[in-house]
Amino acid sequence: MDWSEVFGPDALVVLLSTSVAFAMPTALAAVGETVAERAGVLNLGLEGMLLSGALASFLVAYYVGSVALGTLAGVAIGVGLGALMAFLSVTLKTEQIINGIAIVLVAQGITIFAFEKLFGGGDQPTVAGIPDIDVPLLHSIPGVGPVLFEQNALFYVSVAVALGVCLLLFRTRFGLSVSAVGESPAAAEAMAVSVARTRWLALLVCGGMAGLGGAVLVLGQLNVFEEDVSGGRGWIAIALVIFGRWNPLFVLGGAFLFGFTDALQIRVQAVSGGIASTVPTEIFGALPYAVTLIVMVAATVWAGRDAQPAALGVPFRKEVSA
Amino acid sequence: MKPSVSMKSIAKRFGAVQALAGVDFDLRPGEIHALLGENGAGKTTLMNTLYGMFPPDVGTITIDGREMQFHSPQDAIAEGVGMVHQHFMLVPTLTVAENAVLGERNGPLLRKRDLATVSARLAELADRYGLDVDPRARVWQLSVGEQQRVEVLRALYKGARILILDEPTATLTPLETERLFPKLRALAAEGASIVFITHHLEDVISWADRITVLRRGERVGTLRPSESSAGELARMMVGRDVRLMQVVAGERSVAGTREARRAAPVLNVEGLQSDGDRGTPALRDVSFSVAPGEILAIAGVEGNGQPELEEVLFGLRAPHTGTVSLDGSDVTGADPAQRLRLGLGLVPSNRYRRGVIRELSVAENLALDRIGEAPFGSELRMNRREMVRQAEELIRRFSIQVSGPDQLAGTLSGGNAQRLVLARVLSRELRCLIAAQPTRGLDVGAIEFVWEQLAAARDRGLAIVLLSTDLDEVLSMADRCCVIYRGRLVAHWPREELDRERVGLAMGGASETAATPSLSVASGET
Amino acid sequence: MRREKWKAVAVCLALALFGAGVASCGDDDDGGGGGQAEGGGEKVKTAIVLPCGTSDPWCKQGYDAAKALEKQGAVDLEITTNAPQDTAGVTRVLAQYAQAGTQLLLAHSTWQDAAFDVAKQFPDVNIASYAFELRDNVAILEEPIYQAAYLAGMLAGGLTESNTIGGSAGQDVPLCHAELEAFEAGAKRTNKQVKMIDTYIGDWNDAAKGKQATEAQIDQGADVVIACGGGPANGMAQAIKEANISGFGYVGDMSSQAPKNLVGSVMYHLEPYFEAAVNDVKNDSFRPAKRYDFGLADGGVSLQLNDDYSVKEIPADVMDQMEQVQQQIKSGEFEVPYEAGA
Amino acid sequence: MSVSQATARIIAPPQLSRRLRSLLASAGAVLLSLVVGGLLIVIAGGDPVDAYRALLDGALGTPYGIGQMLVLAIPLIIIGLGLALAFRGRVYNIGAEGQLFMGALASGVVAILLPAGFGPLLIGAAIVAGVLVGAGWGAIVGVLRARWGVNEVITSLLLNFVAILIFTYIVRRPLRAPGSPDLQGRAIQPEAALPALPDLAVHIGLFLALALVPLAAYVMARTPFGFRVRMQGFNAEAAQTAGVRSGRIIIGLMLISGGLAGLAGSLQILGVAERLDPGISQGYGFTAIVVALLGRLNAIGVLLAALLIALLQSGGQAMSVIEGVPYAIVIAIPGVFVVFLLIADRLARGH
Repeated sequence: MDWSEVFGPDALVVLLSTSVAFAMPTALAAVGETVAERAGVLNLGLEGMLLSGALASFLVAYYVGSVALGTLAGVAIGVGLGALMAFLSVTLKTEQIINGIAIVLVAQGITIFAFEKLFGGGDQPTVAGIPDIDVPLLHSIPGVGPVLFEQNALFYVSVAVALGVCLLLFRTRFGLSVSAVGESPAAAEAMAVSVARTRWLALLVCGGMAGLGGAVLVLGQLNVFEEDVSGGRGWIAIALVIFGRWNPLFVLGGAFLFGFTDALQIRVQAVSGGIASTVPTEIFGALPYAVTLIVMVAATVWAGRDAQPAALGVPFRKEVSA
Repeated sequence: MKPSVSMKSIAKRFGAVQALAGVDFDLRPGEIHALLGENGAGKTTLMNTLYGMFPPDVGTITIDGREMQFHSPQDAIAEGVGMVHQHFMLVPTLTVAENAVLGERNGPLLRKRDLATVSARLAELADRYGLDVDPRARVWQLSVGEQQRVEVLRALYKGARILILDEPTATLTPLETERLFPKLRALAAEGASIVFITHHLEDVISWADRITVLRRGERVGTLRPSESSAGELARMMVGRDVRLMQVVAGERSVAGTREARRAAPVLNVEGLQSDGDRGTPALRDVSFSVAPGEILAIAGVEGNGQPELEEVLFGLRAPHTGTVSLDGSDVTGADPAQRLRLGLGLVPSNRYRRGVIRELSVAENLALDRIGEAPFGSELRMNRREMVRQAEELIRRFSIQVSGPDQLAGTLSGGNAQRLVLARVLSRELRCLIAAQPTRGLDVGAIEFVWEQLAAARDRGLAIVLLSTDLDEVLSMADRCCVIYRGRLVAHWPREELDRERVGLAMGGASETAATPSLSVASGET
Repeated sequence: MRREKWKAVAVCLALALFGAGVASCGDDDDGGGGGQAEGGGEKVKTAIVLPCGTSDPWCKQGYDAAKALEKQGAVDLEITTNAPQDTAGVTRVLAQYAQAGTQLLLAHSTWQDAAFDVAKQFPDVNIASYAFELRDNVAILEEPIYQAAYLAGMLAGGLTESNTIGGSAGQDVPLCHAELEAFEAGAKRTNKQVKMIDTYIGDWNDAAKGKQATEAQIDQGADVVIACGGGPANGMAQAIKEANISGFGYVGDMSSQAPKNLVGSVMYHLEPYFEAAVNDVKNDSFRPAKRYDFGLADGGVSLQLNDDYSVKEIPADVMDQMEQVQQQIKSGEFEVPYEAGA
Repeated sequence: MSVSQATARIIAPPQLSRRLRSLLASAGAVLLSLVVGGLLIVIAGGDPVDAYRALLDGALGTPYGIGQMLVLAIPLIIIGLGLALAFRGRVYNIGAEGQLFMGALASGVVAILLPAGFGPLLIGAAIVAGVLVGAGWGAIVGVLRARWGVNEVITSLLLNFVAILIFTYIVRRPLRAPGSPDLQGRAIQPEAALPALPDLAVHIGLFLALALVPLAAYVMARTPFGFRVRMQGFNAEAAQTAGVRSGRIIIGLMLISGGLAGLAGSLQILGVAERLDPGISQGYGFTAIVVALLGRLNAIGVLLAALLIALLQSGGQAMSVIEGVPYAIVIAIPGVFVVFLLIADRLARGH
């Protein structure tokens, strides 16, 4: 096959722009998870939050006809599930890993139920897509332009939000409190930083991000909803946080690397209709997971766990004793 | 003179424990006030209520004549109360400046230049009170003394006029202590009111303007150093005449010690090098050996490598270089399981993290390191009946205060938990014992018990390595004594040559060996 | 005090959440039809079991066909949607119906093992499913959609300007493989230089991947595409809408999803299948069970054109050619090659 | 007194024993979940009472119905036991689904390719292969965690995707069922098929599953291994100090839970599908997590929980058939279960 079809300048631009776009939902969820984990809570409910966000945003966009409101709805339901996670993990202090799994199970059941209930028997419902907007000037920058500045509005919103969260972590007092409660809760508490409050907020942010991810997936890309539309993106996002050593910027990078391999495998198939028939398609399918797995393992093996928040996964109990 | 703080009949109960039973306490502007008492006397609890960590059940707190209702430290801080906790409340991964602004409420943003201003302010305070620290340094890079200065600095930065220090000298070298108090005095001279919690009589007598003594949650009295003596204070603290600790070890004949030294060493340590948790060098070329029937004390101040040494000796941390050998066989690579089998025992420094499992019963905890071995059954079946039987015996022998073998270990007091650990460790066939901070946080009664047990074990011919930050403990238990400073063994004396002055100085790095160039290089690294 | 407040808030949020899940389930007619029709005389007690929701094209076709029969009064119908995907689960569902005295079970997926199992347990029941072996009371449903795909391909050949067409499928299984091969063959018939790009995304549901696949093909110059499988088809529809190129819907009429861009849909009509099965049951001619195979000739599959299609004019000659071939297929002069793949 | 403590008093008066309290908690959780389920049923336009009745006699009405329930319960019991043990040691194996598929693949390959004529030996060989491969797949995760502290939740999870892709390839290409229009692998040799009990129509794997329950109970409660696992779970550092080799424990737990998942997979192949078929599981590996938790990480509990979930799901299908209530409700309930269980549990224990 002709690799220039994949990595040639023009091809590469297209390849990149699609991978950036398709990685966005995962990226948003991953950045959200980074906030939660830096605050010391491992949120495995991400997949469920993504899925619920997708459905909620789709429903509102479908019935109200407003992408903006739809997006908000997606965020809202995400925040709601974030609250549930916080209630279980922070207020009740139950095993975080288990809480997360429970949330995923609930979300999957409810979404299938609701969707079938509402649209069963009718045509596959769709919502209007949103047009790409070329950012004046910027989009004409060769290479970068087409990749980053010829996307739809939700994409720009997502980028803004994702970067916003990075700033939230690095340039605000809240961000400082987050690292503090994730690193040594007792010290934070002694300095009048409420561990419970900070972790609650972190989880609300996390849920909101995942919900937004769902909205972007459905409203920004597919314009249709179907059961299990999130397709494991939430799980990947969690892996990406470790992959990115709990640094939101690295995590973003990781998300786009994942998106890239995914786009790449589909593209390589397309370019060489031939390969697909000889090489099993499953190998392409496995590529993104394999890459994530390997890089994640490598990251842990080399960097060790020192980047990991010391109190990750540990519920905080105030020491009340003499 | 009108008191800046006055606390009236403060009472606080935790579950079954009445931590404070109506304590009065007042603090005057410009004074240094010592709060003296045994562990569990309620000193810290009293100050925590003043710092707003939790409200008292009963009683009133007035500051500058106004009555206060503190719901959180934030409220207290707002009223100019600052507290330096014994276990520093600093976030190791953050910088000094970041730790200072933590919990501040002015505005959501925290830009680089905000931090710059903070750093400037801190620097200014620092050289005003001679508390030199670099505001941009990350806390985990700082020595214990520096971290304490950061705590004080932070309190001042937050505008503290009333400064509480919890056991400030517990983790300091004698030198650092010498430096600390003049600085406090300077603060007081500027009108700050200072409380320091301690159970070290020397500090009290040499530095306090007034002393309040607590015992079992009640105030025994408040007096001036001039009006009292160490003996009297001790009696007030303990409520009876304190037996002089030296006796315990002193009972042993010097002859016995010499004969012990002639025997072949059980534990041999050669040139250990190891890193701490943060990857910084913690042990530098540590070598020593211990013979049967002797206690080798390795004295040192926190942050100089004792925990790392403890872990390396027991196989919980791998050294870069160097060897550990037990009865001549090299065990450097062996894991705790193998070392246990070879007769090495450990009394861990953190008894709740490594010593007991709170969720398991006392009986189970007593058998923890012999699960699957006779007499507790085989790898296929545990013999719980035997477990309970032996537990009952050990509970009797080590007089552990429990309702029964089934009680959960998590419910034991510090003293009882330590008795449990000793009971478990000493009830197996041992060749060598590593006792790390065996009496940390225990009250006098428990301390005596632990020391007697160790001495008895030594007299039975056990080789013991005692890692301790407590000078009294070292002086009364050691047959031989080394001092570990910045990860190096810097001094070494037989019992006959031990004296408080020397050891104290060496612990602070000021011994004759401490002046060697190699060490100044070392200090450069940390 | 503050802790309680937090708990209260938390509880509310948690409840609100369930509320949301529940409320979003609106209030229209209940998905499954209840079997109210009391002992419908000569009506055949029939049940259809669907692997997906009835908004999914594949399931909708089965659902509509069964509903149609019910309207005619031929059957007394029960419906299960979103049936479990595991063999054991399907077996349970089928067994439930068999137990309830259902005469005809329309198992609308590749459920041979479950069907055989139930057929053995309940000898009286008649089952039709996408099996590949016959049992006395298990009939085979064929899906010769590739025949319609061939016709679609012919139009594609005429429509493409880049001489590049694309097909994306969930898995490289005979059903899809045959469809894509026929599409390509058809295209080659009207346009010798046509080059076809196949992509197998390895997932039946992931529309995002489906869309990505089609977009990748578009970047390779494809300007007419087709898909196989719910996810791929939905993704494809969105992709062609955005790139404003042409494509063909799969199994059901998907024109509502991309009204301007769908040339048409390769349709799969189950009425003849179900009708035949029902009648066989009625006249006790179901056994020994047979292979129900209704191709283009018998109205089992068709190419349904979309009147709103407006990307470009379909060349008249190509259209004629297509219609001729359609006739030849119906009359049996011509047989569309069936390429099941490796 | 806080809200939760107040509720705790009501749910489980403090004087009750811990065991009884947690039992009550489970019961309460189950009840609450059924209420939520009922709510959904009403929304779906059904009558909860009738629906639940339909559910019950759908699952228990006939021998065959009971049999079908048990068929679902078997893998849940087997995997659930393994996960319960692993979770006790705080080894969170979320990869049971993948391990199940790898085990299934292995025993499927054996049962298809081995020459005929071995009779029952073939069954034995197939099962052993399934267990070994499942265990091996799990061990990858164990080693990564034990040796380098790589978070096992993520690795086991990602390996699910990979395992299923491998399975898909095998049934799509080398071992595809001739003539099948879809993803279906070849049928196993008749003699490799597990015999089934008359009229219940349950394959004899049932006895294996039931036999494993007391065995697991014994391992957990009576053996040093089980005890060390608990030590590890409660306080890994103290366990290590007391001579527990945490690495071995972690790998051991992954081997066991993986092996059991593999066993479940091979029983699905030999007893249910009787061919290499992706339909051997629909998230059993995840449902088993619920089973393990609902069963309080205790063998008998797992048995009961597995039966409960099986009852719910098989009955749920009956419900959807008889009452026309969407089956999706049944998918939602297990998750709701766990949420309520967590809450009720914590309240029962109080703070």
